[in-house]
Amino acid sequence: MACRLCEVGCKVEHSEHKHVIKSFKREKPVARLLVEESGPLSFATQCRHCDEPACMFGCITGAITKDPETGIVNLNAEKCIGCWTCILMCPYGSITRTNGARPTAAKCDMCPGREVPACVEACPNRALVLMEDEEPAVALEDAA
Amino acid sequence: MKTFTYAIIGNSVAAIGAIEAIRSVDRTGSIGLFSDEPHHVYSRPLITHYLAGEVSEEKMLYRPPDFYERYGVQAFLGAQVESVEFENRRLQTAGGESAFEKLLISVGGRPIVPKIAGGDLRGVFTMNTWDDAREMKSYLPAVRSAMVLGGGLTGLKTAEALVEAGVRVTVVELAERVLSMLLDRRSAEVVVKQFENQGTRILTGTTISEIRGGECVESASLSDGSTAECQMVVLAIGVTPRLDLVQDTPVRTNRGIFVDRRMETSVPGVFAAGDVAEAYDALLDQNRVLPVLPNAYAGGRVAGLNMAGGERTYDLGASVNSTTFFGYPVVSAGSSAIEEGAEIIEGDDENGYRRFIIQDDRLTGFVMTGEVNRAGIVLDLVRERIPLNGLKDRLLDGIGLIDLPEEIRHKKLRGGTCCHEKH
Amino acid sequence: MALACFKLPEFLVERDYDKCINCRVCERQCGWEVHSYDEEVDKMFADTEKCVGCQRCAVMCPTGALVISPHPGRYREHGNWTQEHLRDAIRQSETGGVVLAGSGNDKDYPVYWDKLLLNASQVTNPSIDPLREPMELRTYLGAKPESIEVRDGKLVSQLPPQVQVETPILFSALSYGAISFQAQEALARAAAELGILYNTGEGGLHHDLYRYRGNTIVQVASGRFGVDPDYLNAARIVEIKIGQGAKPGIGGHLPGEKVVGEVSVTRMIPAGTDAISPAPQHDIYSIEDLSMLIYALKEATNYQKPVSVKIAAVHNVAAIATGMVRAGADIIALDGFRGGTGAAPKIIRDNVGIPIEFALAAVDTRLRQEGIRNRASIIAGGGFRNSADVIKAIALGADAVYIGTAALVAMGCTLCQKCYTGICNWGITTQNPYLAKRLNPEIATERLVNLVTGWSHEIKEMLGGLGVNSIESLRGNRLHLRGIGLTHGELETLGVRMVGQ
Amino acid sequence: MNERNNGRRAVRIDATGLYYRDLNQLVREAISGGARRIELEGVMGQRYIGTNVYECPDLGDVEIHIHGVPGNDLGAFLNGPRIVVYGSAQDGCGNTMNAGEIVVHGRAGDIAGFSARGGRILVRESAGYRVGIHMKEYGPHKPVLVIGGSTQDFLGEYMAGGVIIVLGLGIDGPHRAALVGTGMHGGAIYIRGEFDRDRVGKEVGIVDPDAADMAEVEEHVRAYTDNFGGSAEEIIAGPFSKLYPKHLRPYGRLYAY
Repeated sequence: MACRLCEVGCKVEHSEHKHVIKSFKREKPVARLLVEESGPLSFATQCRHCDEPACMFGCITGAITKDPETGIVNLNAEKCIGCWTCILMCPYGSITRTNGARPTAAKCDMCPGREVPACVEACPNRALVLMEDEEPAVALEDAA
Repeated sequence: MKTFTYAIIGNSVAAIGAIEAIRSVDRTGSIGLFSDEPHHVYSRPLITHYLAGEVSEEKMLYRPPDFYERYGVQAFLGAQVESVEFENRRLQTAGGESAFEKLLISVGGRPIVPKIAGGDLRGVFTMNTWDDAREMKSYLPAVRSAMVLGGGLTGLKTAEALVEAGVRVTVVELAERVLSMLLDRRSAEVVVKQFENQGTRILTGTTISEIRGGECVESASLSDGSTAECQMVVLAIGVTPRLDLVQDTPVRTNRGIFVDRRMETSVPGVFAAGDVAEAYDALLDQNRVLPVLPNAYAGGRVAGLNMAGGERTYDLGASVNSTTFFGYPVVSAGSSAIEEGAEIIEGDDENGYRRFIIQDDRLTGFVMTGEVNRAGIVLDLVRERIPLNGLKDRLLDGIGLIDLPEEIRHKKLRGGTCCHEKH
Repeated sequence: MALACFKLPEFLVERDYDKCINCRVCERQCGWEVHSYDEEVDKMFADTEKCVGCQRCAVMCPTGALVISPHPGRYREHGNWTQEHLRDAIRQSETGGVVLAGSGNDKDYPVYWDKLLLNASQVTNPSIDPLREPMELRTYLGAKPESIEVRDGKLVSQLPPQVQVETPILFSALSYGAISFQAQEALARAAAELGILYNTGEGGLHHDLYRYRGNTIVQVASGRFGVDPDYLNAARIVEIKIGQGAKPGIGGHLPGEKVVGEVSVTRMIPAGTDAISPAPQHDIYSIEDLSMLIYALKEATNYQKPVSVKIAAVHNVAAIATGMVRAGADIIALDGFRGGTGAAPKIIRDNVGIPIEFALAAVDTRLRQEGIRNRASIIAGGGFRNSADVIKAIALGADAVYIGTAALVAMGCTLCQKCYTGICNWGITTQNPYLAKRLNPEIATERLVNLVTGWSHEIKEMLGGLGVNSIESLRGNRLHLRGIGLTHGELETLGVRMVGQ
Repeated sequence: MNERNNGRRAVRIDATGLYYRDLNQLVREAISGGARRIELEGVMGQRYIGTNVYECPDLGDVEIHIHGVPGNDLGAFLNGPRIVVYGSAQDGCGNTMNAGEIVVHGRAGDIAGFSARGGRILVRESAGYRVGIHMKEYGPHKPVLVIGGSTQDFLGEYMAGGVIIVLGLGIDGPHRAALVGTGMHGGAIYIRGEFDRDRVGKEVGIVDPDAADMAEVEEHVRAYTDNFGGSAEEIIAGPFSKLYPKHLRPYGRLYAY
C-alpha cells in the first residue's frame, strides 16, 4: 500500500544506531529494498537471492557470494570498492549504494540474526511475507 | 602421472566460475588448476586499486585463502603450461606431465606492446597482472609525472590510480576520444572532465613516438612533435588473447579461441572461457572477443557446467561495463558507441548524462553516468529485447519494475533465477 | 472574496519534531492530504483543517511522533448551541446542502443495554462451566411450524427452509460500493470460517464472492441493484430491505463517483451514474404488496430459501412486524436507530427511529400475543457493541443479531464518520484502489473471526452463569434480565422486572 | 395433453381452479420436461407465472401463452421465456424482469416493468400507475416497455436506463400522466402525441427524437404491430417527443460535505 514502512524498517536495521529516530537523525541510512509505485499499483522490490546471481557473476572483487546453505546472496561491504558492476548486472534493480565518503553497494541480506527480516516485520499489511524454501526467499504480493 | 577429471589452465575469474560450477554438480571429480602466476586467485580489475593504495594485499584475493581446499582443487601456482597434447589429453609443465579428461583454457589475454623507440627503458610498464602493479608500485617513489599510452579502460584506470598515488599524469590516446569502444563522444567528454578536474591532461589524436632517457625514462615525445618530461610510461593500448598453447593445434582460433554456445572449442572436451575466448555475444548475435569480467565468470560457469556433463548454453555474453573515475560512476552496455540508423534519446542534468540507443523499438545499448542506480533493469531491457512501447518516454526518468509490461513485471516479481542462461 | 465564516478545525495535529524523521509515511497514508513535506526547510507540516481524526497517520508513524486530538479551539460555549450545531449550520450556510454523516447515531441517547443486567446462578441451581460441558450457540433461522410430527424417531413434517448458523451473530448489510471489495471479501470469508452469514446489502454480488454463496444473505431493495435470478439463488437468505435504522423512511444514493469499475458491473448500472435507491419500494405500498414481493421471491427461489424483511425500528414497529409475518416473511430484521450507515442525512440519522431494545421487545411481545412468534425468526441490529448487548437482545426475544459497525471496527474503522466521502484511510469505505488495497482481506478476515469468536466465548460464559447450556433456552426469556434506572413505563415495554424484584 | 406445434413440443394446461403454486409447478415441470410452448387455459388470477422457471434449460426458446387473466407479478424476475397474454395483465407485470418478452393483448396494471433490467414488454392498450419505475440497463441488457395507449402518473420515475415508448393509440385527448420521469437519470421515454410539458419531472429534458432515436422506436413499434396489428408507418409518423435525463446525477449537489 506504499506506506514504505518496510524501507524505514530496513534503514533502521542496517544503520549503526539501530534506533528509528537516532538512525534517521544521525545517519543517512539506505534501504535495501525499494517500494515502487504507479497509481494504485505498488510493490516492494528487493534482492531475490537468485539461484544464479548475476551480481555475483559480475562482482569484480569477490565481495558478493552466495551461501550454499541458506541460499542467501551476501555482499561484503568491506571488500566492495564501489564499481557498481553489480548494479548494472541486477535485472531487478535491487542493489543500491550507501551514502558517505566511500559508498559501497548495499543489498538485502535477509537481516542476519533476525527471525523475520525487518521489512517483513515492519509491514503493517502483510504485503511482505517471508516464504521459506520457496525459490525467491522473499516473495512479494501486489497486495492489490 | 596424475589424471584430472578436469584440468583448468589459468587462474582468474573464468577459472573460478568453472570450478564453482563444476562443484555445484560434481563434488568428487578431481580438478587440477595450472597457472603461470604464483598467486592465489586475485581480482585482476583491482590491480589499479592496489596501485593506488586503496586495496590491501588480502583484499586483492578474489576468493578466500582456503578456496582451493574447500573446492577440492589441486592448484599448481607458478606452473606454466608449456604445451597441450589435445589428442592424448595431456599437458606439460616444467614440473611434469598431467592427463585430463576435460580441459578449460582460460589463460586470458596479454597486453599489446607497441614498438616504440625507448620501449625497453626502465620505467616503461604494462598493466595486466598483480606483479605488474607491484613493480609499478615499487617504482613510484621515482616518479613525479607519468604518461599513459591508451585511453581505454586499463589506461584510464591506471591513470586514475597514478593520480591518486600523487603522480601527475598525461593520457595519450590515438583515437579521437577515450573509451571509444564503450562510450559516445559526449559521455567520453564527461569522463575526460573527471580527469581534467584532477589536473590530468588527456590528449587525443596523438601517440607516443619515442621514449627517451638514459637507463630510465626521462621524457616522451608525441607524434605531434611535442615532448614532455616523465619518469614513467604505461603502455595500455589493449590486450590480445593468449593463443600460444593452441597455435598449430586442432583447436580452432580466430581472434581468440573460437567456442560454441556451450563454450566448447572445436576439440571435444576442450573448453575455453574468459578473455582468451571468442564467444557468443548475445546482443550482436555473433562471436567475438569481449574481455569483460562478468562475461568471463558466466562463460567459465557455462564451460564448467558442460564439462561436468550438463547442457548449458551461454547467453549472457554482452558488452557491459561499469566503473568509476574518481568516484564518478560510468556504465555502458550493448551498442553504446554504435549509432548508425538508431534513434538516440539523450539527457543531461544534475543526475548525470544518459544516452539510450533504440532500434526497431528495442533498446540496443545505453550509457549512464552519475546516477546509475537500477541500471540493471535497463540492461535487462536490452538483453531480453523487450519492446519499449510507451517505455521510451520513461527512460530518462529512470525505469522501475513497475514500468515494465505487466507480464514481464509479474515474471520478475515472482521469479528469482536472475541469470539469463537457458536451462 | 467574501468573508468566510469562521470554521474551527475539528482536530489538532501535533507533531513532535524531535521524533519526526521525515519518512513521509503520514503524508502517504493520509487520503485527506493533511501532511506534506517541505523540502526547503526539510520538515513535515500538517494542514489541521483537513484532518478528520481517523488516526491513520498516528498509527502508522514509526516513531510515534503524531498525536491527533480534538481541537482545543472552541466556539464560545453555549448550552443550546453546541459546537456541532454551530459547525453544521456554518457548513450549510456555505453550501445549502443536506449535512451528511456516516456510521451510526452518535448522540447521547440512553443506551438501554446498559440499563439491563443479566442474572447468574447461585446455590439454588448450578452454573455450567462451558470449558467442560457442551454449550450450544447454534441457531436456525426461518419460520418454524406450529407443530411437528415425529414418527419412529424421524421428523416427518416438512419444515420451511431453515438456515443454520453456528453462533447468533451475523454481519449486517454492507454493500459493495459503500465498502471496498476487500472489506466485503473479508466479511464473506469470515462468515464462511465462522459458519455464519454476511449480507450483501443492496449492491449486487461480485462474481468473485459467489464462492461464499453458502454464507450469503442477498438484499432486494428499492433500487433492485444487481438483482437477477443468479443473485437470488446464490443466497442462503433473500432479504427485502424496506428500511434501515440510520435512515428510516428514506432511500439512498450511492454517488456516481463511487459507481466505478467493478461496482458498476456488480450493481449492473453504467459507471458514473448515481445509484439511486428510492425511499419506498414502488411495488410495495401496503402489506399486501409486501406479501406479493415476498412470494415473488419465494417463487423465484423455488421456496428453498427463507425470505427476510428488514425494517427500521420505528414507533409502531410491532404492528408492522405482525403484518410482515402475516405477509409471509420468514425472518424479521429490525434495525435500531443506532444502526450504522455509509451515508445518511445527519438530521435523520440523529433524530428518526427508536432504540432497538424497545423495538425488539415490542415485536417479540406482539408476535407472542398473536401466537405467530414461531412463524418468523427475529434478527436485531443497530449498534451492538459487545457480547453483553448480544445476549441481552436474545433474552429480549431476538434469534440472532446483525453487527455492522463492530465488524468495521474489527477491520480497522475508527469511526471518523466520513464514509460518505469515499475517502477512507483504512481502506474500508472507499473505491479508490490506492486506499482500498490497504485493507488486506486476509488480515481483516482473521480479525473478524477473532471478534466473533471472542464474543461467542463470552456468550457461552454468560450462558453458563445463567445455568443454561443452549442459546435456545435463553431466547425471549426476559426473566434473566432486570432493569436498572428505568421508569415503570420503560420496564413495562421492555417486559423486564426491576433489579431486586 | 401433449402435442406438437410448429415442430416444438407443446403442452396444454388447464389452470381452472388451480392454486398458483401448483400451476407454476406444472409449468416448471413441463419446461423441464422439454416443452417449449405452454398453453395455459382458464387462467384466473394466478400470480408469478413464469417466475420460477429460471433454472430450466434453453429458456430463450420457451413460450407461455396465457388464455384468461393472469394475476399479479406476471413474469416477475423473468429470465428468458416469451409470455403472451390473451387478455389483460394485472399489477407488477414484468417486475424486475431480466430477459425475455411479455406481450399483453389488453391492458397492464400498475408498476408494469418495474425495475426491469432487460427484455421487452409490449402492452396493446394502456397501463396503470408507476409504470417503468426505476428501469435500468447495463451492457447488453436494455429493457424496453411499449404501451399502446397511455399510462397513469409516475411513469418512468427514477428511470436509470432502458426505453419506454408510449404510443397514445386510441386515447381521447392528450396524455394525462403527471410526474413523468421524476428523478430520471438514465434511459429514454418516447411519447407519441400531446402531453402537458409541465407534468414531467424537473430532471427531465424534452427534445424531438433524432434519426437514431426513431430507428430504435421503429424497431419496437414494428414489434408492436407485428403482435397486435395496425400500421407501423402510421404510428411512426408520430409526432414523438423524447424525454431524457438532464443529469446522470440528479442529486449530486444535494449534500453538504
